[in-house]
Amino acid sequence: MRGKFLKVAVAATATAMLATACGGGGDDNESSGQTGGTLRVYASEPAFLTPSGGDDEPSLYVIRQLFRGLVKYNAESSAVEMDLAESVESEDQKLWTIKLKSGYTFDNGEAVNADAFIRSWNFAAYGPNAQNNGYFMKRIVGKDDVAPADPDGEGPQKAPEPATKELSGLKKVDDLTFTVELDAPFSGFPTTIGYPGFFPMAQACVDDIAKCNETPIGNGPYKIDGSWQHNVAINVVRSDTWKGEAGKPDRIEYRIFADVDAGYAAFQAGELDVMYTLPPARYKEAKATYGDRMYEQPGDSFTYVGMPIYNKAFEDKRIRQALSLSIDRQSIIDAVFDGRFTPATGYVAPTFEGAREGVCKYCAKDVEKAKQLLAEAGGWPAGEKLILWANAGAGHDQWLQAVGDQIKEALGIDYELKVNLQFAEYLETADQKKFTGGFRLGWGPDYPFMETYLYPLYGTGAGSNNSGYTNAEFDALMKEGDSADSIQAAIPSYQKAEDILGEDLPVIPMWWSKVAAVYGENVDQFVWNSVSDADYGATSLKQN
Amino acid sequence: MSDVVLETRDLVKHFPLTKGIVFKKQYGAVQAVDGVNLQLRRGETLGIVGESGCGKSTLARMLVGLETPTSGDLFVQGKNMSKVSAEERRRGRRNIQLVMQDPYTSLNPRMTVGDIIGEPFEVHPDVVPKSGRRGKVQELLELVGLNPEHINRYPHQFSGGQRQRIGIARALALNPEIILCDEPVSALDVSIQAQVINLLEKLQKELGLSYVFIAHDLSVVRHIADRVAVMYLGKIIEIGTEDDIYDKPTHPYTQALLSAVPVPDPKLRGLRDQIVLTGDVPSPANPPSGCRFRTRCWKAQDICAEQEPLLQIRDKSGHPSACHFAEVRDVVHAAE
Amino acid sequence: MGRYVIRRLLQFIPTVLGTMFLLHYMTALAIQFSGNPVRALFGDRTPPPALLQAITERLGYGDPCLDQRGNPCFGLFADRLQNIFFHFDFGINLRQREVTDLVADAIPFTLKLLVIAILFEAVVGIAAGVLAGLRGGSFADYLVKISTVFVISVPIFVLGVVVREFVGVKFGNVLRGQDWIPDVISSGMFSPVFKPDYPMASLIIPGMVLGATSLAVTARLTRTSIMENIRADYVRTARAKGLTNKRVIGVHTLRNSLIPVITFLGVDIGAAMAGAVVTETIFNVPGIGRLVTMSARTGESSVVVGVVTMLVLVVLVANLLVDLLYAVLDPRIRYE
Amino acid sequence: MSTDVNVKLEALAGVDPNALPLQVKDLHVEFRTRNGIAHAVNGVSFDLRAGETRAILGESGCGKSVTAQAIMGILDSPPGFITGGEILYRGVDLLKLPESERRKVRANRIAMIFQDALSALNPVFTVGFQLAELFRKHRGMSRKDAKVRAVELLDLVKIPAASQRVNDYPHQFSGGMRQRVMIAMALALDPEVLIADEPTTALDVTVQAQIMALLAELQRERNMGLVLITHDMGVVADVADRISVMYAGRVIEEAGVNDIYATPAHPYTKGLLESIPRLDLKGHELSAIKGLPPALTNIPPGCAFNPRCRYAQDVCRKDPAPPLYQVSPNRTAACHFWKEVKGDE
Amino acid sequence: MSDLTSAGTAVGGAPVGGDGPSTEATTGGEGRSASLWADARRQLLRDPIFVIAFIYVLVVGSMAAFPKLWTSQDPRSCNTDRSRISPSGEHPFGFDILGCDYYAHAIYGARPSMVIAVMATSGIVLFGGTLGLLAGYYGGWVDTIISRVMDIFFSLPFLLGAIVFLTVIKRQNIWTITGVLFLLAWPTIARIIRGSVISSKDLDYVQAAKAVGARNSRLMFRHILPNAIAPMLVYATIVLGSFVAAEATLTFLGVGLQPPAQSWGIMISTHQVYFLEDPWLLLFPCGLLVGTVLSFILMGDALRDALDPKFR
Repeated sequence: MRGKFLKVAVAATATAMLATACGGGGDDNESSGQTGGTLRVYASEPAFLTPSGGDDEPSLYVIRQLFRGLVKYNAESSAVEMDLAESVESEDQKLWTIKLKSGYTFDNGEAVNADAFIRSWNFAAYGPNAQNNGYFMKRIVGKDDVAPADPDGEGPQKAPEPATKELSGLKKVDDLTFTVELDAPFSGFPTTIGYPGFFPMAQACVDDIAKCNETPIGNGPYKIDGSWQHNVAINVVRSDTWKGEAGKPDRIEYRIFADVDAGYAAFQAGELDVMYTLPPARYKEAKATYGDRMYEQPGDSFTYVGMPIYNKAFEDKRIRQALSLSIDRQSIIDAVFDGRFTPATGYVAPTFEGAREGVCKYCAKDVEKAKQLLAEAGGWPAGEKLILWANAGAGHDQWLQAVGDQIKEALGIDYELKVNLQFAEYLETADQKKFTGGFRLGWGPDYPFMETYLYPLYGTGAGSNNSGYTNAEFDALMKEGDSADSIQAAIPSYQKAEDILGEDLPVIPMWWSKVAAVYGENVDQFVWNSVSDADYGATSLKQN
Repeated sequence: MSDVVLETRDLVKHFPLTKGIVFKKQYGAVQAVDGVNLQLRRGETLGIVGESGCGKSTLARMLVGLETPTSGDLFVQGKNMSKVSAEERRRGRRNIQLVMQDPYTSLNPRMTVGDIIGEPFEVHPDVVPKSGRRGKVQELLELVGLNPEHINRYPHQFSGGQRQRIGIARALALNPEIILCDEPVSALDVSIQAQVINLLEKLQKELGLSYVFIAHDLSVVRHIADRVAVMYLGKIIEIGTEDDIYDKPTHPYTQALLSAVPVPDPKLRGLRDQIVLTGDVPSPANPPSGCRFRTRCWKAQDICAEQEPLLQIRDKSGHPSACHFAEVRDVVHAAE
Repeated sequence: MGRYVIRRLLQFIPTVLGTMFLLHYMTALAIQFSGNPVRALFGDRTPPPALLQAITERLGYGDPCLDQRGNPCFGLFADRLQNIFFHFDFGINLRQREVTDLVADAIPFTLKLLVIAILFEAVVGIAAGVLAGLRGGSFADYLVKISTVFVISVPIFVLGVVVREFVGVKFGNVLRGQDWIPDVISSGMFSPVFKPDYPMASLIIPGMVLGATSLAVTARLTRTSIMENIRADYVRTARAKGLTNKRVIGVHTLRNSLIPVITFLGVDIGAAMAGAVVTETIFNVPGIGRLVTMSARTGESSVVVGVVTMLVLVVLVANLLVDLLYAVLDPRIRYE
Repeated sequence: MSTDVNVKLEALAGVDPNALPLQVKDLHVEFRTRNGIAHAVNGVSFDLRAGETRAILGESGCGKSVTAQAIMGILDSPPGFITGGEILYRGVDLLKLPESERRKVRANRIAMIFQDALSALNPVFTVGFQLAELFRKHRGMSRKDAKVRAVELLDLVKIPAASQRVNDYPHQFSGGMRQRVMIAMALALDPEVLIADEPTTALDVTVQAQIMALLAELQRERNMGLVLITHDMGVVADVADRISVMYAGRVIEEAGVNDIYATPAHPYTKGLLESIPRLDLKGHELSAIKGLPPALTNIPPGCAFNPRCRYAQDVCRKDPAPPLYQVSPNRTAACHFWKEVKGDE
Repeated sequence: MSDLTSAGTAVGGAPVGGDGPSTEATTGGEGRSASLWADARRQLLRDPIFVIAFIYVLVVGSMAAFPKLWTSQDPRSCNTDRSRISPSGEHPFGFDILGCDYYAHAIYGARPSMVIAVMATSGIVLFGGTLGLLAGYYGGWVDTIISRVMDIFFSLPFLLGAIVFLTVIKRQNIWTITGVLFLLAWPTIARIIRGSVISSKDLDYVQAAKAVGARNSRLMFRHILPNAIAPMLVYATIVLGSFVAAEATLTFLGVGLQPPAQSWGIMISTHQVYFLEDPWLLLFPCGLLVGTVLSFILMGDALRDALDPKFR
């Protein structure tokens, strides 16, 4: 977890269970692996084990086995498939009607019905509950009433008491039907609701959220064994109340590590069956040792060097292009990360539907062209140093230093690193647009839909638009995509919008993550979901 | 100008004993020195004897200003030291200098002999001008019988006797009239002890010094002192000329003390009048009522517990003695 | 003795309050100067202000004085004290768990680790020190001297990582390949990281790493202490009493020599707790040290202050116990 | 107690009950230090009869304490080494005994009292423990019995309220009482020889008198041989039967107590006597011995005293050192000019 | 045991001189005067361990002060193409992961480590020494206040305190690390000085100076301090070493210096993960660090032996 403070990963459920949604157990399906055994997996300490609270990677790994939501994603294609929902439909992409399958219950016997979802979403959105996933309810009508903002907007002060506890955009139609009204059309809505923040919660859970956090009341294929042993382990066992396809192992043990190196040592000593990540420096060694038991796949988390367009020196796009052209991404990846990343040539993860190679024409090293562009733009102010920002203590300084070295070599611009801000302060600097040079930041998708990489980062006034980039044409294309009839229909508009970014370079794309997981000799079949990472429920162990 | 150079009147030093955790309450005091009257005349040597814990060291520390008396007055050349300005007190103190007991610890090991002996000049810069100091130090070294060329040596390069000479030279630096010798020879070997005693006597003759000579070794005190005061538990119990005290002791404690001193003459073995005291000295925090010696005294009567005997001349004594039953008894010379 | 305990307990109050205020002020300054730690929770995406506010409020970072740079926030401190002393409430972390729960979860592991470390350093350190001290100048002495200095100078995290990789992984894997070795050894004791299945065995090696530095200090201290005491008069007396060498060393020398060593071990509890920060991270022990490290990294001031306050209390109590132990071991120390 | 003695005598092989309790013959001890070899003892000889008091007189650094430690076998080694000579206990050479046998001699047959009782007693054990230890380890008594004997011993040395004080720690006693405890400890196993190393130097005169009286009484009762090591001429005159005067590691004069004081035959002895002030004689001139004793690493050739000696001639400044001349049947002196010294009044 | 100890004194002490006015002193053939310090210096220079340690520290010190003496390479000239190339004749330490010359990095890395250690140590010596002197000399309420403040900093275990302070300060540079080390370590020095001042303020020679009429300042600085300073000096030497190690440990814990600063701590903590593949990346900086710490500790030990009268 050193490199990444938080990862808000995409919601996911086990792909292997798609085929037989109503079938019982996996014994009729030879090819999908053997059932039984205890799977011991690497984990970090989760933040929360409730759908409304858990938004970090370690939490999601556990929540996905304990809970299930309306939709799930295909392991290979990332396509949305119905899980607990019968259908998710809308005429205008604004008012969505959701029908549920019947017969599902929580571990405590409560039914998983329309109330369970409305209850969960309301609970998350209600300000005083301070649930991290309240963030994801932001498109639903009425969210300002349940979580009103500080009127003066100045720093942390007492927020006004919310007028109501319920989102006005959520309406129950019948036991298994409810409607969701968004404040603007959004064709990608069905892709978002597979995220655990949209999973249902039992009444008993909402009544005593603290207890539920320790001993979650789930509705998924696994249920907790005992309760959460903080910083030590979380054990889950197969749940009898789950009606869907059962998980492969009888039991999953999440061993919690504070340090990925320690976890790798444990894996080497045979104490873990699956490790979904590797210490960066051990990648080569692991590949040599566990070559046939290493799983690699392109990932979806994006690292970039933001450009403060609000700063005069970076206003001219030719400057940004020149900087980008001086960087040899692959060389840095090889040196610092042992080749664990994929150089970025676009703004949308290569695994996403609609993603294309080479959208960015300035993302391959070309010193001549860089020099030329810089000259055309009037050159870099003499004596000024290029400042490169990163947050402290997260190991970003090394590659940023390499970036600086390469720019210095290519363009003769000396650089200076500013890496002493802790993350909170760094983010506040970003929010207040006070960077004086390139700044490293990252982005992970909220849902498997192109839009997640585009609007939040580059839309005019969007929450995470830290560059201060604004382009009317881009905004219009985004709107066009949002109100398209279907997910597929939206893609061409988004692609056009991405092309604009490829020319303007509001941020310099660096690379995409690459998944590298290792598993033990006793693992029969290791399953990785392209959206939501390792799927432990679908991973099977060799049975003798 | 009076002949008396140093005088104490009812000098008292009590060290408070406190209890209490936050707020300290005094519940008693160690009566280290309890009403001492002494006079030292010009050119004379006053010996003070007593056993450990009798208060003689505390008395010495008060005389040279290292302790402030709890009550009582100290006169140096007629000036009451507790009533004069701080500056005058400092000036007055110059007239009393100290020679300490242990020559191994009383010299700063990190200073040269020259620095040690010259330190008084730096503290009192008006005594000798800066340029003359080195010469003066060398003079002093010569005076106490050391080689003046050794001015740059360090104390550990000298033997015990030589170090004591350095201590004496330091005490002489400010041309004092009074030297207070606190057990100056007790840490030295016999053969060296005689050298130092001879030196002290020589200096007294040459410089006209007055000595207060504190010691537990009664033989040494007899040798050097003109008058002798005997202390017991913070009080002087007998005072007189050397002959008075040694040949005609009247206080039982003095008698016991003298009789306990072995005489280096085997012929006198078994012939001397020996008094062996029993028990230990009582605690000065809680001294016996009346006469402080009564608990160990073979002559004690009821009156001794009720009434404190004053230090005065009595019928059979001939010199001041603080015993109701003071009576001469020669314990030093063998009974014939 | 009882009075001494009370006085020490009273001295606790300013120390504890002072330490707590120090920590409180540091964290207040941190928020004032470096921003709201809640913001970091959301990472790259900017949270809706309402949500940010709600969470901030919930975690007690909403006090307006936290906006004023340099304000010591006495009000907040008073609230904090009140919560701690009247409700035993040390606040909650960013994940809304009670700090007391966090500590309650973590402390058993740290305690076990500490016990192993202290036992290890006491037994091995004292044995090595005695061996070296008794044979000053021998080969064993030089071996102990050099190896201890070497251990002290290797940073503990290098030592820890090397031990984990070579002993836990490499050597452990060899052991795990042998069927005849019981599991508790091969996959318990030689596990590279803490293992819930073998909660005691898998802490042995981390405990030894934790104790290593102090072990070296203990050995050096014991050595010096033995060397000093072996020349003491009372050891000579013991030999003159015709006691066996074993008894002279084992009873008369060791008892005295170990007083400073035991004092050091007691004081070392605090240092070992701090050392656990490194060891627990490397060996993945879910103890206090790891808790503090993780909380410090995420800027959870309430946790850091809470945990460190509790640790300081533990250290202070340990120091008090050491002082009392000292009084028990060394009857010369009479408090009052 | 007499049974104890018999038990002990049987335990040591080769003991001749008729031989002297202690004989020291030509003892040599040196200290090997960083700054060279210090010849602390260079051929000391003396013997001790039962019931006799032998004083070893000398100034600090003359080797008298080292001699005592060598006899007890408690020299710190290194740096101290016995390089020659014999120490005979009733005819048995202690230096040739194995350590386990040698140990049985200590406290049982030869015991020792040290100068500074405060540092010589272990501060962390009660005096009762330290006394009882002797009975437990040497006599195999139970803790309880040993404790009873400890109280008896404290009574013997006249410590008031012995049964309570037995549980006190050394620092709770006054100086005189501590020295009594030391004596009790030395006498516990009823030794035949007691070595007292400056037993009263740290004490006040009145206490010194008490202690010396006690020692004398106990010595008489038990017919014990006493080696009294001291620099105090007064104490020696009071209690000693025979005296060995030491200078720079050698015995330079050996005689009965009266002879020494009346007619010293060595200039050093003579100088010592002349340099002490006397209580009973008023104001005689003290004649000091000039100079200092030599460093033991650098003893002058010939007679060690020659640089300070007013009788010294060329012969004194050359090796060998003067032998012990027989002055009279019971008397020796290591001076070439003993006749002159003795006759010179 | 007067006899034995004085035998020792007679052996150790040089003087055999006359005690009378007439006698000429001859100090064992050596005419030169020698203070305790001079004695100590002579003894130290005879001690091979001290000499070797001292030379090592000098070498490291010169790296810190004049890195250009040791290397002409620019440690900031890096190229990721040369990442982690093994040592060769031209580049004795090879290249680090960013392709910078590792030898130059190591030379330039000496400075922060040494500067932090030296500054923090001087700080605690000056500040802690002063407070300790005041507390010990004046006693009473001065002592009470200083002692309580000392207790407060004492009760924070060193590493834990450093982590807390550095994480909340959030500025991790040479100054803040020095400050934190100083803040947490001064009470130890103060306590040492206080103890030795208390034990030396009643020494005879201090009393003697007082009897002559010397004032407080003179007593403190001329008599008490010089004699109380030896244990502090020994401790300070050892503390120099432990500060060098502390910098590395804090860096490992993520609260120490941050790249692109160069220090041994950064070198070790960045490259420790590679130690199975390219062990030299860990071994070189670690060797330098351990050597430095070792040297300081050994120097401290030798110094103690030389200054402690017990060992004379």
